[in-house]
Amino acid sequence: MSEAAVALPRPAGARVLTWLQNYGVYAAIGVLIVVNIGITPHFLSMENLRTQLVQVAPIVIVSLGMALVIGTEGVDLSVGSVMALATALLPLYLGYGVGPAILVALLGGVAVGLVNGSLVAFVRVQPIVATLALFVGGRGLALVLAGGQLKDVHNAALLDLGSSSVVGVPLPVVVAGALTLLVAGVVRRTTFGRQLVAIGGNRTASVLSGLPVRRVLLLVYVLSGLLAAVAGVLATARLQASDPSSLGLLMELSAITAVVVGGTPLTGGRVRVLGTVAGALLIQLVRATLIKHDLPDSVAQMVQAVIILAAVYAARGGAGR
Amino acid sequence: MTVTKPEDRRPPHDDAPVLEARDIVKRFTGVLALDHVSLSLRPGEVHALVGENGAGKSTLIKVITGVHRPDEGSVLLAGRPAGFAGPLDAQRAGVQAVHQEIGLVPDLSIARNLLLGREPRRALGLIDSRRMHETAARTLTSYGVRVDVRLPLRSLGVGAQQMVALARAVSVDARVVIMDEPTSSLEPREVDTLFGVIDRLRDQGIAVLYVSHRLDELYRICDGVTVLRDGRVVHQGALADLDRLRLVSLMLGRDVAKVRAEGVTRFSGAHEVSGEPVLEAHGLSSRYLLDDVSLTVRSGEVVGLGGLLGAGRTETAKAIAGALPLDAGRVTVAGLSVRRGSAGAAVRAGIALLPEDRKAEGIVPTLSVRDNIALAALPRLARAGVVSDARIDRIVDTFMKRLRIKATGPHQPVAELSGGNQQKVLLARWLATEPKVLLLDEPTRGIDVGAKAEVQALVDELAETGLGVLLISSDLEELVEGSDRVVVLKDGAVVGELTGDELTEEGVMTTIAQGVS
Amino acid sequence: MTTEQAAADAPVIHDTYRPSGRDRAFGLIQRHGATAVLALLLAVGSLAFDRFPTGENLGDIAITSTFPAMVALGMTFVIITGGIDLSVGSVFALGGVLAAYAVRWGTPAALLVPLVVCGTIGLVQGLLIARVRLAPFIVTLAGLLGARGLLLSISHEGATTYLIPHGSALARLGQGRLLGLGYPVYLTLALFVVGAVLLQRTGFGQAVYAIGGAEDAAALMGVRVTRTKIIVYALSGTLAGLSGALNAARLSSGVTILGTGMELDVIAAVVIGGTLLTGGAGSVSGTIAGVLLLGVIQNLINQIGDLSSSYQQVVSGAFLAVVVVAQTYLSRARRM
Amino acid sequence: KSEKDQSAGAQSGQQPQQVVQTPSGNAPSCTIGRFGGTKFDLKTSVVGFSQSEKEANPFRIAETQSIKAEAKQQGITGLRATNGQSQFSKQISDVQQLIAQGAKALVIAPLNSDGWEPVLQQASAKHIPIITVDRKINATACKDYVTFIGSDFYQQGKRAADQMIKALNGKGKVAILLGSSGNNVTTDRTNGFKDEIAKQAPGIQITFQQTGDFAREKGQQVTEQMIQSHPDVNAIYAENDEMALGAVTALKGAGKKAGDIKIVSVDGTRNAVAQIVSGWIYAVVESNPRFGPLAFQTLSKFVNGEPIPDKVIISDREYDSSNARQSLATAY
Ligand SMILES: Nc1ncnc2c1ncn2[C@@H]1O[C@H](COP(=O)(O)OP(=O)(O)OP(=O)(O)O)[C@@H](O)[C@H]1O
Ligand SMILES: Nc1ncnc2c1ncn2[C@@H]1O[C@H](COP(=O)(O)OP(=O)(O)OP(=O)(O)O)[C@@H](O)[C@H]1O
Ligand SMILES: [Mg+2]
Ligand SMILES: [Mg+2]
Repeated sequence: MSEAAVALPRPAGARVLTWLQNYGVYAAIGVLIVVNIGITPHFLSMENLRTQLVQVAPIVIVSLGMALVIGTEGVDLSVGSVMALATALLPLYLGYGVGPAILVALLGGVAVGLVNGSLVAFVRVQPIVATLALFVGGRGLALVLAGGQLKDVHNAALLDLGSSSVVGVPLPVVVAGALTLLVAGVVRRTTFGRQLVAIGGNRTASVLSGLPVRRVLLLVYVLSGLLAAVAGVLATARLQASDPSSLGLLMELSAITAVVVGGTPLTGGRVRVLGTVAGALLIQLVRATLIKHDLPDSVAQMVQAVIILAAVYAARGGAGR
Repeated sequence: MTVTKPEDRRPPHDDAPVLEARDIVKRFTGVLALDHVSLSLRPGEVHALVGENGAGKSTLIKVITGVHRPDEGSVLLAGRPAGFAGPLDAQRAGVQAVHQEIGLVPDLSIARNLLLGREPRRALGLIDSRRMHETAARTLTSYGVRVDVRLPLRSLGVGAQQMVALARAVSVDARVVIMDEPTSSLEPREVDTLFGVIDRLRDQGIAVLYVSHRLDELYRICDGVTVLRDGRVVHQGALADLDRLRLVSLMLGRDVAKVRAEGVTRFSGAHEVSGEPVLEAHGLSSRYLLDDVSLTVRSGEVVGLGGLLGAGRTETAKAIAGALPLDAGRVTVAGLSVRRGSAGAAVRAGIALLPEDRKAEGIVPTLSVRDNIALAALPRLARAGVVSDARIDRIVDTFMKRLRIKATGPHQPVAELSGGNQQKVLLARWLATEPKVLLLDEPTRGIDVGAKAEVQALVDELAETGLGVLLISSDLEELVEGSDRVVVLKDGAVVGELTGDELTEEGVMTTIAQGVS
Repeated sequence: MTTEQAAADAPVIHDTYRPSGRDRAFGLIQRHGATAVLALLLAVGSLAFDRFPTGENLGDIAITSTFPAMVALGMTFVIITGGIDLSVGSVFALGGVLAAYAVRWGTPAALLVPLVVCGTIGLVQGLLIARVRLAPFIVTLAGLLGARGLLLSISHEGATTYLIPHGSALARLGQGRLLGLGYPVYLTLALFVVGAVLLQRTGFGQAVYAIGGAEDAAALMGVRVTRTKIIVYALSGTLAGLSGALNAARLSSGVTILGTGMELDVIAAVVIGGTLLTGGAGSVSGTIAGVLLLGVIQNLINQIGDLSSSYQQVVSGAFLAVVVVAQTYLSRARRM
Repeated sequence: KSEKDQSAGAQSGQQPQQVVQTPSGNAPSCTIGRFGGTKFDLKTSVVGFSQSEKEANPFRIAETQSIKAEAKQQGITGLRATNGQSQFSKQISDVQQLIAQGAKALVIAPLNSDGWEPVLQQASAKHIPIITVDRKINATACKDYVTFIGSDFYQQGKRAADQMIKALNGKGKVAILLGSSGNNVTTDRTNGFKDEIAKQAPGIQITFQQTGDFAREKGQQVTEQMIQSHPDVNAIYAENDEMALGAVTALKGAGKKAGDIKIVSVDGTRNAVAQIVSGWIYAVVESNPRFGPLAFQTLSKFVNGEPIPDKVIISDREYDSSNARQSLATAY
């Protein structure tokens, strides 16, 4: 053995390939945007950009939490129900003001996260079934709280959350952006972030290395619940109504897809925050394209299937689940 | 057990080669793992394949058995291009391999692992599980492994798993058997068993390709040798023509004089023992596994843990590190007692465990070398939960240099490193936590002679700085030379303790043989 | 094998580990945790509701559970290989619509067409997963969308429901009864027996376990990883299609709105049955218990009677949590 | 028939009862004898009610409430209610379970019109009368089941089209927010609307139709996309009120003014009627969910041996700017 840490150069071709594998989702978005500019009327407009970003904001926020969970080799099916719970809680406490109402809604998300996290971390139930319980029960609870009713929201301050802008950028988008940066920072720069990917990569090794495995797992599910609740609050403000029966339906599938298309393997051990955002954007663009072109549901579903496959094929990084 | 002595070994058959690798080139992204490597095996020949960690030995084996496709070159079986599409193809053609990282399925039962793909059948081609268990039990007993074969493989220690893998490879009609570091976690006695098997294979005209970092083993059984360095063949010929020093110098690419000057084991001998017990374990007990084990390690002392496979050494280490649920027992570090059953508490108290099963319990395959090294030390490298990249880089750089970790850089995924280098990464992970006690479970397992010496020197050096070291090694020489004192375990209980003059290889063996728990 | 004698006189270093009676009992519960919970639930149900343990009610539970059970059988194989199949709900619905569509060409066609089409969907998914090495979750999510799209286009965006004529052989197959149980129940039982034999007693089954336990190691041991995976997904698609077709026969029509969310129920049933989502461990008998558990929970909630639909959801969520926790604890009763 | 009369009649009660449309199906001819059963006392029997979807939208809430309230009023103590939670398989097994629990009569709000074979077989073997409410079952009345009480969804679509024609003066571009795919209601409301438009107003083009899944959020999102890609759309036909309200939110968000884009929807929930008052929605065709009284009335008659018709089509009201304000209090 001659020198230490021998640095071997990587050939350029390999680098392009790696880039494509890691960033295929960006390429897919690019292609979709170019195609849309070509075929969709009024695609290149501020209003359109605004619409897409505003619609994607809740998906992004939920996906961020989901990415963390998936990083630990888990999954959180309850996110849609958490959104429902948050939206159901809001009007109940609006009487005390917007602040307290939002706080309660977010606490609802935290509570769900605590239950999920405890089941996964302490009881060691498999995440998919642990979170399935609240996937089923959470929405029921939301409906019970709301008395089964959709309620219109008239609180101006709350509605502002959905409609006001900061220097021209809609508030939900600002929130989603800020949370993205925050989560990216957490993953990259904090002990917690490093530990969560290690746990996803090899739980036994993490235990033996003295990581606070259970605490980290608990926190991860709490964060996922919290972020889903944030998304629920924003969605409520935008809908101008609290609709626990349908808010966040199928959100878990969208979020998981966004995360996986963004390059985070379901086998855990890695989290790609920006990729996740890109994955969410891709989903949104696909949906928007299909709606704008008024394709019948049958065709739309099949096209969506093909595009998802094409996107992961381009981003073919993980052979894992 | 009789082991063939070199003198009564028959000369290699001079028939045509049964297996030949010609001009093999294999590249991985950024690494030229094999650079025009050729090798041929004759029937009845036991051929050694040696080289330092990352030299390309495992890669060559994987190319030969069809796991990897070579970028250039070809593999010939009995003179005809083999072109194995995969391991199954190779096995069909009679090329069996025992891979370095065991390569069995932990959750499958022992019997199923052993007989996967050739289970005894009944009518309709259905598997006859009764016969399967019988066959498995019989086969394994003949390798000295007597266990309930219906248990999952996971319940065996690494050594026993290694024996299962061996038995699996050998119990098929094979023309070539390839063994990648089969003895790295075997006891002297199992090694003897294995060598008996290899002798049989030789008598039957089966060719064996044998990879090991334990040089004395090579001299005991191998006829020919191929030395790899950085993916190139640097020497090929009869092993008898090479002396040990020359072999080492070829592997390391350093001249003989330098190697001689440095010696083969690097242990310096006795240490300055301060007398302050840094680690005390009292009455560790766990059903079936440990029975009232107590031991003390003083600051600056290296305590060896001796015993046969399954004696409970790994369990003892894990119990101390809080990773094994205990029925009774207490562990203190520097006088402070450590919360039982919590690995986190143990790490915070200054206990570091280098686990035996590197793949399952050590590396985090999705992370880079850097992140793997920093993992356990993160809390120390962070302020208010935010890590400092600069501090991590500094530590990682230090240890990559100090342990000579061979990687394209700190950001290479650790899964791409050779086995030995992964081991060094793990060692670095623990050293970065600045532990008070180091529990090393087979620390030199799969490590090349050069690195082994470095690790041994490091153990010495660490002990000198006041660290307490608990050393578990199946390599008796290493155990005896490296330790100030050896505690001998048998069936999960302490049966003896050897110090000073009693501390010899024979002494350890006798204690094991006579010990009653 | 001659090498065996070579080492016959080797020293014995491992003592045979003989499990005690208590350990064996624990082991049994561990492997059949879901069954234990099921038995408990049945007992509680029988004590609490006198309308619960009637033959008619239990027969209803059996026939209701039959169709998800058939789908869960395929899912069990998939999950043991460490994969997942989200497409089953859509494929189930598609199978039904295809059967009702194809019944115009006779009963054999009505069974064959869904089997072939759904099997092909599974096969294609398997190819994408095993050969192209795309993530199963994504591939089968695309399958979920694709199969639903196909169903909608066959049924004119869901506007047309194809009917299976009264008294046709297909309808009789779906609706006939023997000893109070529908024919499909017997078929499902037979399929489970075949499935269990396949999994425990054939090389294919061993390959399924080995792949889920450690794919790389399995490949090194000579298991045909690609082929096995493809078969497993094709099997799952075929079973979902068959289940859909039989269900359509029972309902006498190719109902288009079936199967949404079924994948989660089925996955839950399999996992509750003790199959690890990470692969490598699981059993077909556990899956039956898992499916029945979900069926019984549903039935018990209805027995309670006047619960609002929102409360029903809360209760079934809570039930699920309790069952899962109980099953997890039981499974860990024996520590190694 | 005249709308005025109906609305006037309906306003008399706080909760407008369903009004039977006349003529409604054939003359009453189905008796319990013809059905094969025998008379029994409803009050002391177990009566099963199977709801199809969660009581999480105004229609279902009102429907279930009305059934339960009426049962109480009539002194029927043995009412057992189940909910299919939008899963058809579950609804089938719910009803089978009701039968197993000894239900003597069944009121079913089917999730789907087809696929009731196993239930019908089991029920007819025991001569259990079934009344379906709000959606039909495709089977033979007075044989497989007794009768159907509900609206004519096709007719609702047609009436929505009539309103749309009025709103657009027979010319314009219309977008449809469809209900869930594969749903009978969606199909009927779409076909009724399209047929009527094609027949009465060739000047109206349907340029866009996407599913909004009967949900407000989806209606909002689809409308947001639509107003950018199809800025020339003048009107929206929403197949339920929730989607219409989502569309209103979307239009407000896009800076449109009330009345810029005409919206016609079906259901008649209070929120939607209120939006007529504020000018955002042009008209709403009612789909009255209060089935309780009519259902139990019919059932009582039937079990007492009186003849009943093979279907009871109720006449739905319509709300537009002329009556919205007055009707607000009575909308559900
Ligand atoms: N899958 C892979 N991807 C990238 N590089 C790899 C891969 N497998 C091996 N390598 C690289 O190829 C080189 C040879 O590795 P190999 O495992 O053959 O070494 P070895 O001689 O068996 O070492 P050891 O004695 O430590 O087992 C190393 O530099 C290793 O990092
Ligand atoms: N209850 C038990 N069930 C199954 N196996 C048992 C049990 N108790 C002890 N064993 C045996 O003991 C062994 C566990 O010890 P292990 O081999 O890890 O010890 P060790 O002394 O560290 O040996 P080495 O590290 O050399 O492998 C297993 O191989 C297993 O066969
Ligand atoms: Mg190697
Ligand atoms: Mg050990």
